[in-house]
Amino acid sequence: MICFACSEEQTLMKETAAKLVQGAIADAAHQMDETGRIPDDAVRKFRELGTLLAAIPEEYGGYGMGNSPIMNSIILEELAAGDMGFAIAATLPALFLMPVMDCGTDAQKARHLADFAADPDGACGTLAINEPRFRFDPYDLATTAVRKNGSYILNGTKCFVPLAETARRIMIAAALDGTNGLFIVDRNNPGLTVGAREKNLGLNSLATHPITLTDCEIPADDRLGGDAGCDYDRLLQRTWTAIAAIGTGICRASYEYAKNYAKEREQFGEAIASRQSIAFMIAEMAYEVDAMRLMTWKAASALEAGRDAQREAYLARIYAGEMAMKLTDYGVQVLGGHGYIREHPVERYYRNGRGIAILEGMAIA
Amino acid sequence: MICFACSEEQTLMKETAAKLVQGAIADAAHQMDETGRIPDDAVRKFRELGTLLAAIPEEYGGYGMGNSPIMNSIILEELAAGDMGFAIAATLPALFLMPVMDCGTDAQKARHLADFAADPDGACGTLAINEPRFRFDPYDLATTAVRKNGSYILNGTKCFVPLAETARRIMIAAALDGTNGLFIVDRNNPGLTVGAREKNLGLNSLATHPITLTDCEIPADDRLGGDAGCDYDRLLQRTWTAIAAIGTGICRASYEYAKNYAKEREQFGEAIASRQSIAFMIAEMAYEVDAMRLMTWKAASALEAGRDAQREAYLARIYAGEMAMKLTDYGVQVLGGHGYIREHPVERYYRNGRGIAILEGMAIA
Amino acid sequence: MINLETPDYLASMRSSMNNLAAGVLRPIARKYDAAEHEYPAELDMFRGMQILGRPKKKKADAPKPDGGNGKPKKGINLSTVATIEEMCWGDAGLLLSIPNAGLGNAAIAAVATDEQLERFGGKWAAMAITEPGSGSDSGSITTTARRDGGEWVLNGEKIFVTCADRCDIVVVWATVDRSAGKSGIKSFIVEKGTPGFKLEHLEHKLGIRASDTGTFVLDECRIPFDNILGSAEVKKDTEGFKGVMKTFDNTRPMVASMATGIARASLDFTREKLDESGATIDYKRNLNNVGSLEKDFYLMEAHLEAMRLLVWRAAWMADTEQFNNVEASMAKAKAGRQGTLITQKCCELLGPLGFSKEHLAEKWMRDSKIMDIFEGTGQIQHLIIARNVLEMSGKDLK
Amino acid sequence: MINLETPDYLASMRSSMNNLAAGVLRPIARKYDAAEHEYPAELDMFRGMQILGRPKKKKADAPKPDGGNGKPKKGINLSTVATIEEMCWGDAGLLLSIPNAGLGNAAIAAVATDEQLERFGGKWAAMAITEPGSGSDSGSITTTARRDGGEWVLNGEKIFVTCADRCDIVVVWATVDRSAGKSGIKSFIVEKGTPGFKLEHLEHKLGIRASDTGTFVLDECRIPFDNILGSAEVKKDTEGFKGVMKTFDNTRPMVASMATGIARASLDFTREKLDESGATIDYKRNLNNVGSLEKDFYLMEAHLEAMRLLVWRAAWMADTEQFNNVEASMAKAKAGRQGTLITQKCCELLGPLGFSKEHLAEKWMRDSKIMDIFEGTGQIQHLIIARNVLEMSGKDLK
Repeated sequence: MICFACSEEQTLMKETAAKLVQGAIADAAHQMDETGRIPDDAVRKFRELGTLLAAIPEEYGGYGMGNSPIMNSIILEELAAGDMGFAIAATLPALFLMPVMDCGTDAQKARHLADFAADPDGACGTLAINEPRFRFDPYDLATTAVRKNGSYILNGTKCFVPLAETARRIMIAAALDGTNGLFIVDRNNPGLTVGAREKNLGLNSLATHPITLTDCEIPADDRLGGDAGCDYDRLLQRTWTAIAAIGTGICRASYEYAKNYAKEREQFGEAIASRQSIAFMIAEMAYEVDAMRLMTWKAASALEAGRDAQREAYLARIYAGEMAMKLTDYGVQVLGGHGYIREHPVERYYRNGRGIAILEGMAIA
Repeated sequence: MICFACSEEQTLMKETAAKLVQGAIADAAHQMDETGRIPDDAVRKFRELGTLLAAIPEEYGGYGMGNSPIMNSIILEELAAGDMGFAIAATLPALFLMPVMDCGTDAQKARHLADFAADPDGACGTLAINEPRFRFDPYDLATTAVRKNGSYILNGTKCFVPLAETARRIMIAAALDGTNGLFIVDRNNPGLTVGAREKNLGLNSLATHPITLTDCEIPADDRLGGDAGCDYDRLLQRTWTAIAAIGTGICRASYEYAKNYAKEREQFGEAIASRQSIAFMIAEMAYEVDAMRLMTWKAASALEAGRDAQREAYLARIYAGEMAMKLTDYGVQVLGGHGYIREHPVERYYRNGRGIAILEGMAIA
Repeated sequence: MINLETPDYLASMRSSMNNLAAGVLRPIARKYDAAEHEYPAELDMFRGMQILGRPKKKKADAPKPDGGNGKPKKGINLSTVATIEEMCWGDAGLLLSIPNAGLGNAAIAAVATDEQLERFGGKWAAMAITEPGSGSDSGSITTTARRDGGEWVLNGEKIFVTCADRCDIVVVWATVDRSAGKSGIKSFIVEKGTPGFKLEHLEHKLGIRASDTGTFVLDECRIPFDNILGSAEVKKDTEGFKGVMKTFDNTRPMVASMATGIARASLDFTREKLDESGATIDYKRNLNNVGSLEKDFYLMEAHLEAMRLLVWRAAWMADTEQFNNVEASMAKAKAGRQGTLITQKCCELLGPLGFSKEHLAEKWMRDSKIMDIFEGTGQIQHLIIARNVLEMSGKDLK
Repeated sequence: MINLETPDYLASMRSSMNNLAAGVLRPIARKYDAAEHEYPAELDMFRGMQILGRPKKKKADAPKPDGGNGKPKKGINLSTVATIEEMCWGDAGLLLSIPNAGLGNAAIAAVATDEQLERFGGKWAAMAITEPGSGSDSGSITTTARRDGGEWVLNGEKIFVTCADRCDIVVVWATVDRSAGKSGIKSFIVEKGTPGFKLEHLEHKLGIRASDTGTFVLDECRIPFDNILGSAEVKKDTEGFKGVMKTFDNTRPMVASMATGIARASLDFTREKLDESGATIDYKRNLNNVGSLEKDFYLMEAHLEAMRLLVWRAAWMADTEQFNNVEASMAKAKAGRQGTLITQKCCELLGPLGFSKEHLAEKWMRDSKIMDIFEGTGQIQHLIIARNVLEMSGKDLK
């Protein structure tokens, strides 16, 4: 039956994630952004919750409790309300493993899922979708894969690949014969070069790298899903839903900070919130954050039901992109000059928020 | 030298037009909208100012004082502040004659300009550009002209043709061999059918008609500019500038009515203008109306200097389209429930304002 | 547990309501837009239908609103807003003209005594709140009700009364004690034909022209004492007034759903034209790589989805007995404004087809605009939301 | 007579300023964005240039602002805003770091005595107005100046001081009589190194990082009596304060022009990418028939044109001795807001190129945001405009 409220289990996980963020991230987020480092400890604490292991089937060493895009969305919102980079880093192995779980051949599942289950803290894999060019579109990839006997030869350039430097494997999105596929490349494949850490507008706590593929040859078995290929649509649906969840988290954080500031900050002898121009921005933030969350949950509900979520995930994602631009800007504007100073987190939300409309495939729901 | 203020002559004409509107139109505009009739008297009063005759060269019976797109813009804004339909009806002969003046062959000028100069109150011509279809574009006309010996054969459908029923001649925009041309068709050409008066969202005071051209044959001499054709770009630049001027007039009228209403109307014991949500709408209307006017004048200045105004006129026109949507909506919103009632003119401005983005070639600057 | 999948029962209800709207309302939408104020006789077929989930007869006969078990009837608010969306996809002005489904009927159903239900339950009841000097400020009502023996004597003027001409009775808000402020405000049932009760004129409106909106003047209008709805007592606190206002927690999502239905009609028509022109709407390509029409379409559809979800949440909260005052205003604020933006953007995208009365797009734009105005303007909704989330009083945040 | 054609002298000035910006500022824009607070030594070349139309030495030597005939020098405000647009097309943070061109210098040039010009004319002067508790509310200043014999004793804290580290002197706003309200507010020149005058810290900012913004603390800071700018007398009316505020009628169009320059940089880069990708920008086709990127581009360019025209009008009015208080706020309100929208929309349209520091688009978005905030936020500008056009007092419209 239709329901707009969390179950006890969902509430519990939401609160756990919120508590973790409150403890390990909230106060450190500014420092993380300035230094470009996420404390290992914080990531480990999240991994200890075992959300990913829980989703992995028992036969591959997981708890076999099934995967819940809704739960993933709830968690991502909470983590992103702390720091977007942290949200991505903490949930990263899923970015590589979930596609394997969704579409991998039995052999791929046996290998990669079991690898992870055996060493959940070890370096795992990451996903490379974005390409550094104008008019980039995940449905119009310039990176190509060509079949050559028992191999695929990959060529192209990727960017914004999270933690590429330390990943053991990288899942590469590439065009193949007019369709799109995913290809698993070992980090030390000689045809793959990981470039120096990128400098970006936002997402500064997270190390992202460009990748170059030069006649990069991989065994045909490392095409995700084997010869049948993978469900690329569904992968994008899941990443779009995740981006929408992250956007919701960032906007919520900006909204809450601005709301509290507006109540406490006085000008002309009254709280600035007593002015409609400020109050109405707060009101709009309030309902648009809710709308973003509902759009995310709508897409996640479709995914959870096993339905095709193309429409819902796309709409959630473009809505989140538009609103993240608008609302995090409001957050800065409510604070005025103080919003322009990096010590106030609305500044970080503003920069990170701009990534929601631009970045692809940085998390998965 | 650059100058943002009217000269004495411009001020005088502006005030004359404003006074005429105040006297003959302002109070009658609602009735005109409801009944669909513009008093002949009001149109005659405007025509008596002789603005069009003044622009026609002496050799064709005019006063030879030259044409001023800036002055035309000033006048159109004032007339449209009274009623958009009136602004079009009052300046209508120009829509037919200005292209003749700009691009006509000597024979065409001699015939049409002199005809008008001899009988300035008589039925003259009108212009047919719009076509009743999705994705209509004046640069992508579906109406076609084909040369056949000493004739052109026209085929197609036009809509929103002002006063087509009473016009003696209709200037038709049609595609010809990959370019666009204008063709003068007699009202009683057997290949031309003027349909019943249209029912439209706005512009209700003005009679507009659809036109059907079925193998409509005209002498080759009736192609505007003869075999050389006309400067279609410049024609559109001039009509775009005019539409921008009309949009400015409508928005200014909506702004002024809303402003006065907000000062006078009390709620919760205070003028509603004392609330920022209302006051900020008024402020935005104030500077956007000014911006619309400056954009219009910028395009008109380029036209007046004889420069190509493609960029300026296009920008003025799309800006006016966007702002007419936004500002006339604000006008209704400031009045709340009262803005929804047709007795308040903001309702009419709202409907007419929607035409600014949609309609092509209804006036000329 | 979060689940936003549309339940089957709701999907099939939406589908049948859409058929009804397409078959009955859509075909006569233009006719009654042109014939302003004329009663749409075709709507008589709805007279016996409980289309908006409101009990139409006296309480004893009515289906229990509480399902008999003390809990509200399952999903009645959600079903209602879903129905409203479909009906307004058909035509909003006509939905507002459905017999015996006026706001006054809702008020009567909510608080009338059995005796009052007996007398008025079968009648078409309008609601008269707004006054020339009040607007969105319901607390500043100046129409007075003076007690005189076994009668109330009403004096004042009421504007913007929906169904003013067609209704049988009007629920009139008046104050019995101006010094008591909001607590003094009560509602009274006035029957058409009562001496001193005059329908002054009907309004000519931008849109929803099928709906008759009028002004009433009450001049020493005498009605029986029993025609008061609720208690005649003036309480010190404003609980009574809050109770009256609470009606709006239910009606705001309804109006928001009307906006959603109209906007969807506009979008559906635009989609149709896009499809005909060979555009591909596949929810796949990056917004930077599609045509301008497609981008606008996608963004509008996203906003439409947001509108509907906010509406459904507010309705679901009412169905699950949660206080939804803020969420109702959120739905109304978002849908009212966005409905206006979507319907007017569609006219722009449709070009000549959006300006001609040959098509309904221009009408949807006119109809939609009222949704950001009545039952509290967008500005009022933002105030309600801001005061709530900021925890500020009406005095601190005016 | 209306004529909005750009005069030749202005066109050629724009062109040479653009060359300067492209040759000198643009190449080091990223360097000083990364090296926050580091002084851009390359800007020393501007030390002798009168780049913003301000006299830099004592009055007698300076070019007459009135051209010697009692009328203002022709077009100096217009030339200044046009120059600023070009320089900010190069880099806004660097423009704000040009030596001896601080807001304080403008204030000194406007009201200093010859003796003060002699002492301070050649120095780099910052301006200190805002306090932790004041923001856009200049009238509520709490920093005090107490007279003690031949000295003033200043106490208080000043934030958001541009060029805080690099300047030689600071023009500090303080009140000599809090009970006198706005009339009590005066400005004082405080030299770096004065005991009790301490640069507390520099801010880390979202954008314009090349510009050093800092906080000063004044603790029993003693300065000579003659360091007051203007009269020490506290007048009953607020004319004195209005005079101080009038500085902003000139600076608001300047800030608006900064926003215009940055937005144009973003648009030019986007245009370049559009051209490379084969798009046609010919200002001809109906917006419904172009790609989504092209439509967004056209609309942004229209808004950019509107920004510039509002700025130029305000400057032209100043040049022709017209009171331009409202028009200055209109330019600032429009350009501040729209500059933010354009630069962030460009990032969105540029996709990955708009998020990477490989390109300047992301920087322009960060830089632009301050233009809607400093010298009065967009909200304050709307208030000023609304009060003026509605003819309402600050009391009636807060």
